[in-house]
Amino acid sequence: MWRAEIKVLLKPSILDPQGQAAEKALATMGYTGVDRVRVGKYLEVTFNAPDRTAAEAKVQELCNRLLVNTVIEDYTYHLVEVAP
Amino acid sequence: MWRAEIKVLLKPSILDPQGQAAEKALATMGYTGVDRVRVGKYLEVTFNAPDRTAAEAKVQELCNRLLVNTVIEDYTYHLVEVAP
Amino acid sequence: MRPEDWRKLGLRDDEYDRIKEALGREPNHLELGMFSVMWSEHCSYKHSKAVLKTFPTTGPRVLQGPGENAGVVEIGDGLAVCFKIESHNHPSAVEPYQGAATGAGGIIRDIFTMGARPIALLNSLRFGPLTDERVRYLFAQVVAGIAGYGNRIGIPTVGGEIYFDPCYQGNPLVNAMCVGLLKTDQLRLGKATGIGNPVILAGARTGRDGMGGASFASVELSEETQAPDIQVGDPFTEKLLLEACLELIGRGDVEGIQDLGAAGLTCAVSEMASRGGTGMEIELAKVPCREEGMTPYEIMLSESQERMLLVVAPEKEAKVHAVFKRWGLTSATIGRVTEDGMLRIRMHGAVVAEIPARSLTEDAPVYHPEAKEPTYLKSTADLPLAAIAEPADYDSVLLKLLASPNLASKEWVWRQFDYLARTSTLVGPGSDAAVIRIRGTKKGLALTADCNSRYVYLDPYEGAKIAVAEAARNIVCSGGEPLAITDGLNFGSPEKPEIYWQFRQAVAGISEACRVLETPVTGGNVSFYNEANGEAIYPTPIIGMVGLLEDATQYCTPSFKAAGDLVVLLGETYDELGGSEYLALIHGRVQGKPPALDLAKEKALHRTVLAAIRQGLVRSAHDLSEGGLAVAVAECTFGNQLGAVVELARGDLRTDSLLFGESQSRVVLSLPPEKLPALQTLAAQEKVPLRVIGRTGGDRLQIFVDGNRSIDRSVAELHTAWQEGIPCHLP
Amino acid sequence: MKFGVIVFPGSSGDLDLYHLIKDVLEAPVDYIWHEDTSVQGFDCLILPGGSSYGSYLRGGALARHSPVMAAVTAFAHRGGLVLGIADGFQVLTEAGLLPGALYTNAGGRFHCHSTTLRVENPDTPFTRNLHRNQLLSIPFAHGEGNYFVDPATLQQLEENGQIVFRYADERGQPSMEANPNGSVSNIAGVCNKTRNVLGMMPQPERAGEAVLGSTDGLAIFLSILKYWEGRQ
Ligand SMILES: Nc1ncnc2c1ncn2[C@@H]1O[C@H](COP(=O)(O)OP(=O)(O)O)[C@@H](O)[C@H]1O
Ligand SMILES: [Mg+2]
Repeated sequence: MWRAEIKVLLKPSILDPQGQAAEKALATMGYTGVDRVRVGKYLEVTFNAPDRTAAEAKVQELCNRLLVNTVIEDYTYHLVEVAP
Repeated sequence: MWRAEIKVLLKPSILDPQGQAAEKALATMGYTGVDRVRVGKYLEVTFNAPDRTAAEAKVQELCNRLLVNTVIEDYTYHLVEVAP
Repeated sequence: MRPEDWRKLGLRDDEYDRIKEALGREPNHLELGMFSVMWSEHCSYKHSKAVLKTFPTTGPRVLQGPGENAGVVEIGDGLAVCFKIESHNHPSAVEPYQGAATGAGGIIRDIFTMGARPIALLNSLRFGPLTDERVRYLFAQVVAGIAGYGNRIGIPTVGGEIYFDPCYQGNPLVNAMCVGLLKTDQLRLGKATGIGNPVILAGARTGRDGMGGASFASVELSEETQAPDIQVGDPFTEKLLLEACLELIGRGDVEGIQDLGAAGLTCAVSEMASRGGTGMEIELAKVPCREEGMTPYEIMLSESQERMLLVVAPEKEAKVHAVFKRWGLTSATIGRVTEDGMLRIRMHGAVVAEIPARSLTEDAPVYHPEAKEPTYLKSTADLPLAAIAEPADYDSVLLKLLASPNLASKEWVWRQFDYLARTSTLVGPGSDAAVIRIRGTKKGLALTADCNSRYVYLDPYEGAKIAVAEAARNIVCSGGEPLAITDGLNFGSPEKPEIYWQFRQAVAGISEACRVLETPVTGGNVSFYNEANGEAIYPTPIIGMVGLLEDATQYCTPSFKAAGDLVVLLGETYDELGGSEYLALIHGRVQGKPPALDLAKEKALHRTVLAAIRQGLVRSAHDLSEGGLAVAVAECTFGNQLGAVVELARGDLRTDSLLFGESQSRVVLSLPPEKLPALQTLAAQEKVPLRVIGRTGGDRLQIFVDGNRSIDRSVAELHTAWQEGIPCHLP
Repeated sequence: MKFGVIVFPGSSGDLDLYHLIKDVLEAPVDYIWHEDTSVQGFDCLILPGGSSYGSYLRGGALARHSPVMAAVTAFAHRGGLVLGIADGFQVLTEAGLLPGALYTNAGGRFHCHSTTLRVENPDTPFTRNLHRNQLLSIPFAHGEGNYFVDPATLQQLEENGQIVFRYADERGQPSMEANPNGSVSNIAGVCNKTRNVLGMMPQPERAGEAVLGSTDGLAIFLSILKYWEGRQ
């Protein structure tokens, strides 16, 4: 079994409304020195695959087909082998 | 400057409706072998701090006060020093 | 069992003795748990039951009064309205987004359980002052939670109310109301009937969440209060459950049905069995669980959301499962209806609990706590008006009142709600009452929720009366005929005699108002223990009211519509500043008696206003409430940015009473001059005082008192103050 | 002609569309279940507003993989009329039947209000009863209506006349102030290159009867009917 830990963020060129809202909130709470907040998604997917190469291929397929909208989002992932 | 990369997930005992719905969707798409999907938040916060210890303290404070709802969510983070 | 075992679960020593008596033996751990949740205040109403019996609950239209999941009143055309209000205060104090969301989810289930399609949501919210950071967080999250659930499930949130007061700082109130529509022949009840009938559990899987939520609702909040695992709302699953259940009920496939809320499966099985005079055999191994290894105790007490319990005829069983499957939901037959009145709970065949169903419900303890008039009333009762200086500048008082978050526009809130879903909203939030049409008929419903808890604090009996009268006035000003109410009674600990006195007085006040206004109580909710660190909230009996428009297009709104119309005040103004927003905001006093209310006069006012609206005499109607005449007229100018010139005669009143006093049974109307005689005839018949006080027109609001210009501001400036009253506190 | 309203799990605008088409337009209409694999017999498919799959993960992301979507896609490729409203628009972009993507409103919050739309292209099956620069009052209610396309695609959309509606102020000028969600170039609705697939965030079925305050939304459905008549 594999666990993919997937981090998804809006592409840098796209304005991040949730990040902006958090920045504003932090400012009203009196936090100075916070430069930027970006808000994205974190996904953990546990799945079967015979080996790492197959697992890599599978994560990418899942991300591109469902989990991530690559028109607006970028993702990175990290694969961990886990006990079934 | 520091960048905190924060992964937030619902606590394990708490219902994750988004993860469940994604699991179901993957099943209808014909993906067998996907055991579990968990949907959480990923945050990147860039901020000022004099040193790593201060940076650690600050991330935790930001998370506990605003960014994470510790009543239902757990978080882990990773700190990177970045050029200002 | 040791005393600490039951005490830990919130049971008293004498209650434990009662349990032994009911069982004829010592309970085991699971049985004790079941008793503890069912005998919690939240489920058993043990401190309120006796008093609630005094409500007027019958009327020609009432199909279902209190006692079921929601009340039902007939509206003709073979249709009925089903509605109820419910609190979710403590969960919202701990996790505001999910607390509010699951509050909405819970009340929606109560409505479709009855066979009704939910068509509207309302809410009633109380927070501490917005100047506090934690309050701002609670407020924003509660609003987001209501939106997150209501918007996603596709039910419009059409109204509500919000107040801010320090008494709610540590214990906010989140009450949600849902209104549904059903054909009278599709009314379903939460009864287990038909010996041998299968019992089906459907919807979400059962997890470990919300264990002990009912007990958590039944204690005061303090630093040490242990919150149960938070439930996360899943509006998507609820939407599927709603459609599946309505499909089954519509086809006549359901004998009895009940949602799972507080106390989860324990509550559903015991209530259904005891209402049906039956028992149930349940096999817990058949319950679809979210996690492995759940114990019988966890399964029976879990408060996982979005679940339903159904009793169906054996020949329908397979079909019922097929429908749930088609909607993508799990369902399982978990037991049968039996005739011996016992709940027999098994795990893999072995009996793990065996309790007479009634002992958990009807035979729960009933208490008649001591009541004592609160001492604070001695110091608040007197309001020496002479000591209150009249302000020099009425303009700035009006601006301050309009900007007070209690009176200011709530648009920041309701803009986040999808109030247009179902394409039936004729009047959305921001008016006196919401009006929705009923497709396929000419009819419409007017809906509102109201309570001025400061009045109730200063005089629980009169204050509660006023809450009912104000709700009815809002319905009437919108063109509806008041039909019935649901009540959300939020109080402190009933074990304190002064609180219990407030409670009894409030119930008596509501009862009197409902009798005179002919709006029976069809159901409601009691939430006690609303205290933080020993301090109780103001007694807050929220009145949710439903009114009927035979012709939905004959609705009315507060905004002035045309320049040159007459502005008319119905009702009498007195020197009544007690409990007013003016007194609290400008003079820092929560003091005096609330304004007097004569219910017969109120009723006469309603008849007059309704007749005027139905005869098409008036172009706008707005009731006077917090902020009095000046604020009400200002609000009338906002909708179309149409000003007015108002001329008042002071008589022997104080100017501040005249402008900002909150005397009851008053309404401001606007109408074309030629309609005045007809209106005067109506008012004269009902002996309702009528004064022409001004004319609409221009872009300023000018109010003259005895010829002196007391208020003179542009509508735009007043409107901005009112619009910004809430957003200016938020990031 | 016959309308088909797709019912995804969690849809809620389906009920409103069905009512409008059947009771107000008095045109033939039926629901299409998300598990159906054929859309035969239908001439215009509507993907309704609401929250399919609870809008979980991303609006439209999960519904896009419903079994019926293969048939919808084939139907669109054959030139069939497909209208996606709000959540339905999201499904169409997720499915690649329309360019771009929709994400969180610029303010970060859900909003429900009335908007003014300016007709940018009257030369589509959905807008032929309208004229260029005509203003429509149509409400919106969504949290993820912020439309994004990259600059190159935006230029193509302009050139191909694929921008069908823009948010405008009362004077008819598209502007950021009038734009409720921050969408790029104030876009409220786009069609595909062949103009037989339209997606829009504001909900025309909510402006279909005088008692609801506006009938401006009807024009879109009447355009479809007229277009169909012309084809016969
Ligand atoms: N929490 C809320 N949700 C939805 N609408 C609200 C809420 N609070 C206030 N409103 C709307 O704002 C309007 C004014 O509310 P309120 O000042 O309580 O009116 P009134 O004094 O006439 O009862 C009402 O239409 C009400 O429905
Ligand atoms: Mg009112």
